[in-house]
Amino acid sequence: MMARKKKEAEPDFVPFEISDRIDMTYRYSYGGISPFFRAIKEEAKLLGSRCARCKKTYLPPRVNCSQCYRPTKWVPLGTEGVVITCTAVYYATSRFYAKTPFVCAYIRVDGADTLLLQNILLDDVAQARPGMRVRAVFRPERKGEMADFYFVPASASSF
Amino acid sequence: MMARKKKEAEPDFVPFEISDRIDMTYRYSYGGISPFFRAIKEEAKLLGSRCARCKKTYLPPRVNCSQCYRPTKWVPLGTEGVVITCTAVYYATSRFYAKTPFVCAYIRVDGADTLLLQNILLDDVAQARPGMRVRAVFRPERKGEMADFYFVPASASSF
Amino acid sequence: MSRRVAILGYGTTPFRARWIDRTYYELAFDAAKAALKDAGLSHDQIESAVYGIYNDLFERQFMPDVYVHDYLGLGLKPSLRVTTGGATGGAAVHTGFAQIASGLYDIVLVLGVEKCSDSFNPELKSSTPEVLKGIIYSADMTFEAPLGLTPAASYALPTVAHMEKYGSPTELQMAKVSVKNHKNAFNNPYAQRPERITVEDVLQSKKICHPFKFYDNCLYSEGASALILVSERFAKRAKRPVAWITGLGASTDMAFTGNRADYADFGSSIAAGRAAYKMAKIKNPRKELDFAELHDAFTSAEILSYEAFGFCKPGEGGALIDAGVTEMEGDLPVNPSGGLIGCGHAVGATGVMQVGEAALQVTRRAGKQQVKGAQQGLVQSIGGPATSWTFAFVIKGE
Amino acid sequence: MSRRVAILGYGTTPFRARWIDRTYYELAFDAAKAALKDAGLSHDQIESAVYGIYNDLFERQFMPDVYVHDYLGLGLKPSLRVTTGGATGGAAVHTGFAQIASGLYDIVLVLGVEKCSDSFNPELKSSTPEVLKGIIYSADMTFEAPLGLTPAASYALPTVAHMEKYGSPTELQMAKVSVKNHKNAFNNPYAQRPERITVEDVLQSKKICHPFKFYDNCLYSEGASALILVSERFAKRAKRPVAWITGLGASTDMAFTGNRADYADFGSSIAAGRAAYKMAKIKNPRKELDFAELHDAFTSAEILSYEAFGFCKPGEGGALIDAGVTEMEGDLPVNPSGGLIGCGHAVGATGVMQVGEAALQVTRRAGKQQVKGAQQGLVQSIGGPATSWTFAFVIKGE
Ligand SMILES: [Zn+2]
Ligand SMILES: [Zn+2]
Repeated sequence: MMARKKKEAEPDFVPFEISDRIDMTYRYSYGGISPFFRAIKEEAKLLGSRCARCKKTYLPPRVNCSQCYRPTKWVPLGTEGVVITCTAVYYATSRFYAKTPFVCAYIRVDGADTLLLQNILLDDVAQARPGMRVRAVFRPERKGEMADFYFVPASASSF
Repeated sequence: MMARKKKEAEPDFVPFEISDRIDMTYRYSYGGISPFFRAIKEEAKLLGSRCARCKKTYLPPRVNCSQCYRPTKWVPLGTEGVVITCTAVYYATSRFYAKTPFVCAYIRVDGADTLLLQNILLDDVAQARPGMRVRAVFRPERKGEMADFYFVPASASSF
Repeated sequence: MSRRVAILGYGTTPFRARWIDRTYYELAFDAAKAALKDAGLSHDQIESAVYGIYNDLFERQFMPDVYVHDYLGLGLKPSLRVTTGGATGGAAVHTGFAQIASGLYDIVLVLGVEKCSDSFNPELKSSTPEVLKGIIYSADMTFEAPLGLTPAASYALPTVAHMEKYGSPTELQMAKVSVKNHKNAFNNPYAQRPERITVEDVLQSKKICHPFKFYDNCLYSEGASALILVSERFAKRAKRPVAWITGLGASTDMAFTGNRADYADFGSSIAAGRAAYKMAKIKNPRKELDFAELHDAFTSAEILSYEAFGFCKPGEGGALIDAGVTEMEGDLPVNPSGGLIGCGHAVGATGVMQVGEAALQVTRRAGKQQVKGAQQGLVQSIGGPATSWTFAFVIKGE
Repeated sequence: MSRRVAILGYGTTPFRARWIDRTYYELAFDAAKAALKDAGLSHDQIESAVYGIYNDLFERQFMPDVYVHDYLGLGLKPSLRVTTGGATGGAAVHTGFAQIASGLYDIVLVLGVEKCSDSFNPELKSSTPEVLKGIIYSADMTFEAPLGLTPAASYALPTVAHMEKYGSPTELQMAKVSVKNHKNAFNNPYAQRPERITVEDVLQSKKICHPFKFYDNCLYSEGASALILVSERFAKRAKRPVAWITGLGASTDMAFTGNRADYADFGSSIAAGRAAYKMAKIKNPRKELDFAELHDAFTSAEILSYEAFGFCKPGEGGALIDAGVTEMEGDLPVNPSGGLIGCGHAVGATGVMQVGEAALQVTRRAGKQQVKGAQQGLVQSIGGPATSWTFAFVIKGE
C-alpha cells in the first residue's frame, strides 16, 4: 500500500519551459576569522577563540564574545573530541548527491565550549554514535576550508 | 582633480580569501503566460492579453486583470510601436559586459496599453529617442524568450 | 496590547508538488482572490500588504514580492517582505499583526507564496536535490554547508540529541505521527498528499537521514496562502464570526547551533510558546487548547514540539502520540489539516496556511477536518538551522 | 497612533568599498555595539530585533540575519528580516516602528547590513559587474533581466521620461547634486567618498548609462548601521534629548513598470510623502522641514524626489538645486551626510543610516554636518524597479 497519487486538474494550455541559471562567483574573505582558516591550511591546526572574561572558548571561533561584547583571543586547541550528536545522510543535495552516505556530527573538541559540525569517516555510517571519541585528520592538500579535514574514531590506527 | 582615495586603517592580520560559487539551475515554466512565449518561438508573433471589462490590453501579458480580478483573453498584436523612454547602456553586468553599448527602451506596441522593455538595434546608440517609431525583428533561431526579438527604427529597410 | 487583531478572510491554493501552469505571482493571485472573497472585501480596500516568501532562488526571482504586489493590483499601497526560512509565513503574520495593532493600518493582506519545483538539476535529471541545494545556501556557508549538511540533517541532529537525552521519540512513535498526518490530510481539500499508510510503511520506507525515512519527511510543495487581517472596527462589520489572534510569541535561537547550551530541546518554541500563552492568558495549554497546527517538517519535530509547548513534560512527547491524544479523536488533535507532512510545505505559504486553518477551526468552518467544539488553538511556524526561529500564535473564536 | 516611537541610539560602521577584514556579522556587531553605547543600553535589554539585509547573494549567505542575531548574543529573543531592494533599511525601520507602536515590544534593535564586494568575476577580474549581476536578478527575470537591464538603467529610464515631460533635470543640474553630496561627505566621518569635484568633472566623467556619467552614481558600499528604537516610557529615561519618528509613510508602485500610467514621476515617493506628512501634520514641507536625507542612488533621483516630496512643483526640481536651496547653506539642505553618492550605499544599511543621521541632526549631535536649528527632517528610502518602494519618515526633535 504505497503512495496514492492525487489526480490533479490539467491546465487548458500546454505550459512552456526553458532552461535557466542563476549564479554568482566570489573571492570571499573570511574577515576576522581568517587566522582560523590560515592555521588549517598552513599548519593543519585548530584554533579556538577565548573570552577571558566569560571563560568561554568558541569553536567555530568568533573574534567578539557574543556574551560580553569584548574581543576574544586566539588559542590553540587539540585535535580530539567527543561526538554530541550525529546523523548519517543517505539523500543529499545535488552538490553532495554522489557522496552519500556520509556522517555529519556535532563534536565538542577538547578545550572548546561549543560544538563544531564535521564529517566522521567510518566504514559503516550506521556506527556513528553520540559519545564517540574522535580525532581530526587533515588532508595533505588544503585550501583553507572546512573540507580540509574530517574526523575518525580516536581509536582508528590510520585513515 | 579626480578621485581622492581615502586612507583606510589596515587590519592587524592578513585577511584570507577563497573562491566560491552559488548557483541554481532551472527548467522554468512560464506558467499562465506560456502562450506568449510559444507564439514568439513558433510563430514570431506578439500576443497581448485583454480585459474586456477594463478595455485594457496588457503587454507584457497577464492572464488575470489586476484591476478587476477577472481573466483576460489572448489577442494578437502588431509588431510596430513607439518609444516612450530609452537609455543607452555603456557599463553592464558581468553577463552583458561584452555587449555594451546597447539600448534599452520602453515601447508602447500598437494596440497595447502598457509598455514593454526591449532592445533597439541602432548604428549609434545615442540616436535612441522617446517618440521614435520602431518595429520588432524576430531572430531566425528562437528559444521562446525575450532575447528572441529586438526592435529597429520603423523606417529601417533591413537589419 | 493597544488594538485587537482579527482574521477576517483566508484563502489558499491547493498545495502541490508542482504548479507547472502557474507562475509564483499567478499562484499568489489565486490565494489573494480567495481570501478577499472570504473576507467580503475588494482588493481596493487593502491598506497594506506583507509578503512571506522564503528563498529567491526557488522563485528564480529576487525581490519576488514586488511583482506579486503589482499583479494583485495593489500599486502605490504599502508593502514589504519578510523572510525567515521555514518560519517565513509565521513572520509575515507577526508583521501584519504588528501593523494593525500599531494603528498604522486597519486592513492588511498577509500573503505567503513559494514555488520551488522549477529548480532542476540537468545531470541528475531531478528537481529535489537542486531544491535541497537551494535550501542549504541558508546553512552557515563557511562552517556547515561545505560538509554536505541537508535540511533533514538539521532536524535529525537535535532529534538524535533528544533521543540520547530522553530515550525518545522512538522511530515507531515518529512513524505514528506520519500515519496520523497523512490520514488527516484526506479531510483537507487543499492537501498535497493524503495517504493511507501504516507504521510499517513508514519504518520500511527509504532511509533519508538517520533516524528519518522517506515517510518521516514533509515534501516540498508549491502554493500560496493569504489572510486578511483587520482591526476590531472592521471585524465588527463582518456578517459571520471571525477568528482573533489573542496570543503571539516569537523567538530566534542561536543559529551557529553549536553555540547552544542544550541541543536536545526546541528552545525557540519553548520561548515563543511562553510569550504567546502569556499574552493569551493560557495557563494550562493541554487543557485550554482544543487543537494545534504544528510545523511537522519531520515527524520528530511534531513530537519535540508537544514538549516545547507544554502539552506534556520534556521527554514525554512520544508517549502522547502513543496514547492517541493528538489524533483527531484525541483530546488535543494536532494537525487536523494534515500538517506539512500531509498537506504540504510551500515554505513562505505554510505558516499563513496554518494560521488560516486554525481560523477555520475556531469559526467552525473547517468542514470534514473540523475539531468538535474548537474554540482556541495553537499555531507554530518554525525555520532555520535546528529550528532557530519560532513564531507562535493562539487563535481564538468569539 | 497608539504609542509614540523614539530613536534612543544610533551607531554605524564607516561605509567602505570593501571591508576585507570583517564578515557581514562582524560588521553588524560593530554597528550594534555602537548603537547600544549611544543608547546607554546593554544587548540584554533588547526585546526584539529587525534586520534589513537586501540580497543573500551579496552576503554569500542565505538567511544571513539569523547568524547576525546569534553573533549579537540575542539568542532566544524575537527577530525577523525584511528585504525590499534599495529600500530595505527603510522597511526595517518601518517594521521596528510598528513593533513598538503595537505595544508588542519596548526596545527594538533595527539593524541594516550589507557586504557585496566579495562578489568577483574571475574572467573580468572585477567585482562591480558581478555585483550588478546580483542586483539584476531582482529585475523581472522573464521580461527584463534577459535584455541587459542594469540598476542605472532602472533610474535612467524614468529620468529620461521626466526630461521628456518637463525638460528637466538637465545634465548640469544633475552634476550639481553630485558636487554637493561629494562635498557634504567631508563633514561625515563615516563617509566612503568625500571629494572636491567640479561640475565639469562630473560632466566629463565616463558614460555609464545615458544620461548618467560615473559621478552621477552612488558607489556600492559595505557597512552596517543600527538604531535602538524605544517606546515613550524608555525614551523618558534618557539623559539627553531623543529623536522621535513623528511621520511614517510607505508605498509600493507597480514593479512591472510598463504598467504604470505615468513613468515620469516618482509615484511611490509622492504617496509615501503624503502619508508621512499627514501623520506628522506637515502642511508646507518646504517651510516646515529643516533638512532631508534623500536616496540619491543617482543624481537625478534626488532632483525628482524634491518634486515628489513637494519641496517644489513638478518639473522644478532642477531649478531648486540651481538656486542653491538644497546646499548646506540653503534653506532646505539635502543630504548633509553626503547621501548615497558621498557617504555610500550599503544597501540594507543605507536607510537605517539615513534615519540615524536625521536623528543626530534633530538632537544637535551631527558635528560638522549639523544643520543649524534643525528641528524636523525628512528621510526617504527607495528601491526596486524604477523606485517601486518608498518608505518615508519625518524625524523630529524635542
Ligand atoms: Zn565574554
Ligand atoms: Zn479588468
